[in-house]
Amino acid sequence: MPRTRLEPRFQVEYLSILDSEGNLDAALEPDLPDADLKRLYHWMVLARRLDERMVRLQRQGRIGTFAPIKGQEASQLGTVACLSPTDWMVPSFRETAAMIWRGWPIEKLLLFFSGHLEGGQPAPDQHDLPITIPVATQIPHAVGLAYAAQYRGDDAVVMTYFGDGATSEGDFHEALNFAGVWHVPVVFVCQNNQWAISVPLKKQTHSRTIAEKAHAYGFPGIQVDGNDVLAVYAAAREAVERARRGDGPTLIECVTYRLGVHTTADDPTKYRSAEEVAEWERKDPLTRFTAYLQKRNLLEEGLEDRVDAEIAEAVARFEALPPADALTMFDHVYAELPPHLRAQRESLAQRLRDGAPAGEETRPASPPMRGQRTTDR
Amino acid sequence: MPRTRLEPRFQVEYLSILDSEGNLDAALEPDLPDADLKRLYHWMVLARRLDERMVRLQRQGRIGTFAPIKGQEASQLGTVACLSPTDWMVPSFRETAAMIWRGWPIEKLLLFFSGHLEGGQPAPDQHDLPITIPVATQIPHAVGLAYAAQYRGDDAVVMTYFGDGATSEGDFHEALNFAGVWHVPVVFVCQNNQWAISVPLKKQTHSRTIAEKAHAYGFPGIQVDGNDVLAVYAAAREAVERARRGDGPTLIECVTYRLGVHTTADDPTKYRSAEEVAEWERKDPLTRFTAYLQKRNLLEEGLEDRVDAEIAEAVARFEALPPADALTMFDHVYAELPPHLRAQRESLAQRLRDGAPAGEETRPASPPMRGQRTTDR
Amino acid sequence: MVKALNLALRQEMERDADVLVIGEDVGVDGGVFRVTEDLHRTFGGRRVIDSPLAEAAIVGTSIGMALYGLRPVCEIQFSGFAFQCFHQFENHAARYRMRTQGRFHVPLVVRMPFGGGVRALEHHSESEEQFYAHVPGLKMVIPSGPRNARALLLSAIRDPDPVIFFEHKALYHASREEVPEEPETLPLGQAQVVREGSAITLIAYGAMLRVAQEAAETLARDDRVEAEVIDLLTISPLDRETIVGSVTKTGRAVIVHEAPRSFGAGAEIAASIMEGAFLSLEAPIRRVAAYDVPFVGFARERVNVPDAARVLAAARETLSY
Amino acid sequence: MVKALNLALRQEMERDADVLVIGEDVGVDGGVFRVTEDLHRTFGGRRVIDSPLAEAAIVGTSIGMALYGLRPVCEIQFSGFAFQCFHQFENHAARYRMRTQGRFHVPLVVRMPFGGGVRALEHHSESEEQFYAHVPGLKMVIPSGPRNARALLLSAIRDPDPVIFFEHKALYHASREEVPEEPETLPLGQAQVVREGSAITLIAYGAMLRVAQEAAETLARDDRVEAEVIDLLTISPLDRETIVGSVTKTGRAVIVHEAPRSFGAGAEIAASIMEGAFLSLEAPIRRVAAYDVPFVGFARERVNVPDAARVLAAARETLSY
Ligand SMILES: Cc1ncc(C[n+]2csc(CCOP(=O)(O)OP(=O)(O)O)c2C)c(N)n1
Ligand SMILES: Cc1ncc(C[n+]2csc(CCOP(=O)(O)OP(=O)(O)O)c2C)c(N)n1
Ligand SMILES: [Mg+2]
Ligand SMILES: [Mg+2]
Repeated sequence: MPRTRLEPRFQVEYLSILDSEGNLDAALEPDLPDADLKRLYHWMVLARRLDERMVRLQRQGRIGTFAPIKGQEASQLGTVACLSPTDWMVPSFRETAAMIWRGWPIEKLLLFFSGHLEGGQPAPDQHDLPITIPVATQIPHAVGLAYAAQYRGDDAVVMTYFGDGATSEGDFHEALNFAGVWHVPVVFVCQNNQWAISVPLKKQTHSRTIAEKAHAYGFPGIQVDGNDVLAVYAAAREAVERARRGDGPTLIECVTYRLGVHTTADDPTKYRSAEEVAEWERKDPLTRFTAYLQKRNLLEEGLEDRVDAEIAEAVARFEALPPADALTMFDHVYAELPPHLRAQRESLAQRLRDGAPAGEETRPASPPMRGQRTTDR
Repeated sequence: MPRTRLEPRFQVEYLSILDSEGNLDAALEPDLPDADLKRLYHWMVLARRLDERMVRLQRQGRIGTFAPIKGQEASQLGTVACLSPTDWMVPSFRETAAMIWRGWPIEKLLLFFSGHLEGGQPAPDQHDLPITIPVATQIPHAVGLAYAAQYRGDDAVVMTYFGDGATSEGDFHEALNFAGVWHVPVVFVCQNNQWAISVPLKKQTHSRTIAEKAHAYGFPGIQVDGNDVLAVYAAAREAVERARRGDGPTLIECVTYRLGVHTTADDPTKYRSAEEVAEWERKDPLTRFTAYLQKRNLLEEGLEDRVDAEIAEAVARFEALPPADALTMFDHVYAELPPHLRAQRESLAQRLRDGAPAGEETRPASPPMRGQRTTDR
Repeated sequence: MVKALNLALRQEMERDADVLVIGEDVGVDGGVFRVTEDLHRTFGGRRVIDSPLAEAAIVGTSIGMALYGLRPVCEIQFSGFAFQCFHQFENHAARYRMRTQGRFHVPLVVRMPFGGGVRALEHHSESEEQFYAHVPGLKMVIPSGPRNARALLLSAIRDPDPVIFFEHKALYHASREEVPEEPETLPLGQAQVVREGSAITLIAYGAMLRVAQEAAETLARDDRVEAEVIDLLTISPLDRETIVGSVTKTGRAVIVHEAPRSFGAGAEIAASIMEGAFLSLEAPIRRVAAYDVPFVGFARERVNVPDAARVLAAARETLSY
Repeated sequence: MVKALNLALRQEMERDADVLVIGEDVGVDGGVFRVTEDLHRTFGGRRVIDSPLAEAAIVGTSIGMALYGLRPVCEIQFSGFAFQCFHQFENHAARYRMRTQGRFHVPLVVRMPFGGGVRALEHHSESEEQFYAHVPGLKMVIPSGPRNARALLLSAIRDPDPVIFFEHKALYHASREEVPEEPETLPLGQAQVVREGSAITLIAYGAMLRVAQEAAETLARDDRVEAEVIDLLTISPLDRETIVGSVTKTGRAVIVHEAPRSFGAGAEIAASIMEGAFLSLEAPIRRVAAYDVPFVGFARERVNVPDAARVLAAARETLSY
C-alpha cells in the first residue's frame, strides 16, 4: 500500500432549517409542541430586551462593563433549551440568554456586572458554573464535570459555551482531547460570531470550519446556522441525546454574529463595516423566528410589554439592594479563616470604624472587560 | 440547503515505499544519488551505535539520564536530511540522530547529559535550537523562527520535532494554529513512537491519525511509515519544498516505535509486552535500509568499525574535558551582571577559596528526565 | 501615559526595522487601551500583528522571533491572562541565554496592563509583579508616569534580555505629563528618589507612587515630617543600593503595593532593607498592600487597594514607634 | 517517603470513593517515582487515570471533578512543568469559592515532585513554592519526611480547599522512617519545632530541614550553641505564630530554602519575623538560598543548593553579629 488515502471517519455537515425569510425546510422541522415554541420565543424576546436595557444601564453608569449578546439569542436558547435542570451549564462571559433560561435572576446578573461577587453565586440547587472571564479556561471544567457525572453514574449532560476566538487557546484543545479520550457526556457549543473583539475569524484560524476541529479529537462536529433557532435546537438535541446515550461528545459550531459591541467599552466601527453589520441584521434570529411563529399563528399579544415589566421589576429589585459589606471579602477565601486573614479582617473592621470609605467612589468611569474607555471616558 | 455535507479540503494519505522486508515500490522511489544513500546509511549506523554506547555510558554512571532513539533513526534522518545548513532545526529531547546530522559534536551531547550547560551551546554558525525538555513548548519557537525568516525575506525553512504525546499539549495546538494563519515555512515532524512514557497512543488521543490534526489548522498532514527512510525522505522533501515555495506548513506523522526505554530511568516492562516490542523489532528501520542497499550493492566494508572509532574518540575527548567552573553560572543570566549577582558571585568565589566542594559528589545516582531511579538505584 | 507609550513604540519602530508588535487586537483596533493606536496603519500587518487568541503562542512565537534576531514587543491584553503564557516565560524566555551559554538570547518585551481601581471585572484588576520578579533571567519594570514610561519602554526594547513591562491601567489616561519629542531612555534596574526627606522612606511603584506622594505631602503639611519617597521603576533586578541608602538615613520605611501582602514584592524589599540597614532601623518596616484575598469585585475594591490614608496611618505608627 | 505517600493515597481511596488519582503515568506505570504504585491494579483505570500529556487539562478537568463533589488528587510529573497549568490554579482553583460566594469550592490536591540534588536535568531540579504561596485561596504544603508526608497528604485530601503538595525528590527514597499503619493527620498551617534551642532559630522545609538540622548538630557539638529548628511543613498559610514565638526567644534567625533567594519565600518569613519580633532581634535575619540564576546543570548544582556548611556559616555570622 504505497500512497493510499485514508477514508475520513467523519464528515462535516451544515444544518439550516429556517432561512432568513422564515421559509421552512419542513422535512427537518423539529416536532416542538406549540407551548415550547412560545416558551422559546418568550425567552428570545426577554433576552433581546434585557440586553438592550443593560446597555442603557451601563451607559447611565448604573452597571459596569458587560458583553452584549444581541444576535446570538438563537444560538444560546436553541442549545440550552435541550438541557434538563439536572444537566450542567458552563458559560463563558456572553451567555445572558442561556443564563436567564437556566434560572439566573436578572438582578444577579446586574449585581455581577456592577462589581458584586454576590452576582456570581448560583442557587443551591442550580447546576450552573458562574461566568468565566479567561477565555476557554472553563472548557476543561465542563469535561471534568462530565467525567464526574459518568463516574458517579448520574444521568447528567454538560453543555459549555465559548466563542470562535476561544478555539485558539490551548485549553480548548486540551479539554476537547480529554473529552474524546474519555468519551464523556459533554456538548461543546461554539458561538462563532465571526469576531474576537477586533480579530475576524480568518485571522483566528485557517481551518475552513470550526466544526471540523472536532475530528482532531475523534468525535463529530456539526456546523449550524446559529441564527436559526430550529436548526440550533435540532443539532443540540441530537448532541445531547448522543451524550446521554453514552456515545460521547459533540462540537456544535453555531454560525452567528455579534450585532452589538464586543463589550460596552468597545468601538466596533474601528474594525468592521456598517455594510457587514447591516447584512447580518437581515439575518436577525428574532425577526426570522417571529415570521415563522406568525405563519403558525403563535404570536402572543403584548409580550414585549410583559417582558419589559419583568425587566423593570428586576432592575428595581437590583437598585434596592443594600450596598456591599466590605468585611465579607474574607468569608470565602478558605473554608476556615486562617490567623493572618483574621488579623487582616480585624484591621479592616477597625479602618471602617474609623470611617474609611467602604463603597466605591461614585464616579461614572466605565471599566473593561475591554478597557480603554475606563480611563478616557 | 438544509442538511448538506461540506466537502473536505484535505485528505489524509499514508505513504510507504520500502516495506519491512526491504521490498520497494519502485514508482515512488525517490531519486537519491548513491552518495546520498550511503551518507544517510552512515548516519543511521552512527546514530544506532552511538545510542547503544550512550546507554552503556549511562549504566556505568559516566553520563546521566538521557532519552534513547533506537528505532526512530529513519524518522529523524529522513526528515533532517532535507534541510540545508541555513535552515533551522528545532529539536525536543529525543533527536540524537537529527542533532549529530546537524553537526552537534558527540562530546557536546555527552556533556549535556552529564549536567553541563556547555553541552547545550550550538556553534556560532549553527541554525539549531538546543534540546528542549518541556514537551511541546519548542513548537511555537519554531513558528516564530519561521515568521522571522519570512519577515526578513530569508530563504530558510524551519523543521521542528516532537512526539505523539506532545500533540496533547496546548502549545502544540496554539503553535500549529498560528502557523496556519501566518502561512509560514515550517515543517512539523511528529515522531509517533506509539508511547508517551507508559501512555499508549489510544489513551493520548481519540483521533484516528495524528496527521489529520493538521486539518484543524488549515494545512496538509501526511502519515508516513517512519521506519522507512525512503518514505520519510520523500514526504519531508515534499513538505520542505512546499514551505520553501511559500505554500505554508505541513504536519508529517512518522509512524515509528521506541524500541528502547523512554529514558535510562524507565522500565518499559511495566507497561508494554515483549511481543509488541518484538513485532516492531521486525520493522527495524536499519535492517530494512540495509537490505535495500544490499540489493543495490551500496554497503561499505567496515562501516561499523569506523563509526565505533569515531564514537570512541568523541568519548575520549568528552572524558578529557576539564571539570565545570562553578563561577561561570553567573555569566549568562543577563547580558550584564547586576549588582546582586555580582555580590552572589563574589560570595561563591569566597566559598570556593575557603574550600567548598565545587563539583558534584561522585555517587553513581542516575537521575530523571523520568526519575524514580535517581533515588532508589 | 497611553500617548507616551505609543510614541516610544512608534519611534523605536522607525529607528529599528527589527522591532515589531504582536498581540490580541493590537493592530487594526490599536489595542484595547489604544497604546498601539495607528501603528498598524503606519507599519502594516506584518509588523503590527493581530494574533489569534492564545497567549502562550503570542509569547512562544515571539521568543522564536527574538532568537532569530528580531525585537518583538508583545502585548498581553491584561496581566491577569498572562498565566496562560507563564511557562513560556519561566521555561524559556528567562533561560535561553543560560541554556545556550550565550549563543542565543531573547530580546523580548512583554507589555501588560495591570492593577486595579478602574472598576474592572475579575482578572482585569490584579497585580502580578511578584511572579515575574522571582524568575532569574527576567527583568520586571513598572513605570509610574508618562515620561518615565516612555523612557523605560525605550530602554526595555533596546535591552538584550527579556523585560516584563507592566502598565498601570489607572495611569493610562489619568496621568498626564510633558514628554519631550526626542528619544529619552532610563536605565533599567535603577530606582529614583522622587522626594527627599530624612524622617521616613516611603517605597512604591506604579499607581501606588501617587498614593505614597500624597501621604508624604500630608506628613509634611500636617505632621511637619519630611518623608523620602522612592519610585522603584524596576522591581527586578531590585535597586537595593538606593533603597538601603535611603533607609540608612531615615531609619524607617513603609512599602506600598497593590498586590496581596503575603509573599509579595514588599517582603523582598523589607528583607533587603533589614539585611542592609539593620543597625539603622528605628522601627519595623511596614507593608501597606492588598489583603490576602482573591479579586473582591470592584464594589469592594476601594477598601482593598491601598490609599493615602492607609499609608499615612502606617507611616505615623512607624514614626511614633 | 514514596511508600508513605502511597499508603496515604491507598487508605484515603479505600475510605472515600470520591477520591481519585489523575496524572501522566500514574496508572499502569505507578508514577515515574512510584508514588501511585499498584493503585491502578486495586482501584482500576476510572479511579486512577492515566491522562493525556496536558497539565492544564489535568488540573482543569480535576477542578471540574472537584466542583462536582469528587476529591481528585492530581500528580504533575515534575513541579517544573506546572507552569503549564498555573493559570488553572490562579484563575480558578484558588477563586471558585470566592467567585461563587461559597456555593462551590475546590477540594483538590495537586502533588508534585520538586527540588534538586538528584542529578536531574533542567526543569527537574527547581523549587517553585513561592509562586503558589503568593496566590490567596491556595494552600502550599511541603513535608520533610515519610511520617509527616503521609499525615499531611491525608489532611490535604480531606481539606475542602485546593492544596499544592510538594514532594522533594531527594527524600523519596533517601528518607526512611517508621509510619504507623493506622491513619494519622497533621493540621495544615502549623509549623513544628523539631529541635529546641535558645541561641538562634533555623527555619527550613522539605529537604533543607535535614541540612538545617545538621548545622544545628554541628553548632551544638562544636560551638556549644543550642539552635532551635523549625520545620515549616505548610508554607502558606504561613504559621507566623510559631516562627515569631521562637525568634522572640532566640533573637536570631537563619532561613534556608532551595529556591532562588530574591523574592523567594524566605523574604516573607524574614519580613514577618521583623514585623513580629522587631525588638527581640539581635542580628539581621539571614537567608541561605540558591543564587538568583536559572538552572545551572547538575555538574554545578552542588554549589548552588544550600548545604550544612553554608547554613553553619550564616548561623555563626548571625551569632557573632
Ligand atoms: C485568556 C484570555 N485572554 C484574553 C482575554 C480578553 N478577551 C476577552 S473577550 C476576548 C475575545 C473573545 O472572542 P471569542 O472567543 O470569539 O468570544 P466573543 O467575545 O466573540 O463572544 C478577549 C481577547 C480574556 N478574557 N481571556
Ligand atoms: C510539559 C511537560 N510535561 C511532562 C514532561 C515529562 N515527560 C518527559 S517525556 C514525556 C513523554 C513524551 O511523550 P512523547 O511526546 O510521545 O515523546 P517521546 O518521549 O515518546 O519521544 C513526559 C510526560 C515534560 N518533559 N514536559
Ligand atoms: Mg467571537
Ligand atoms: Mg511518544
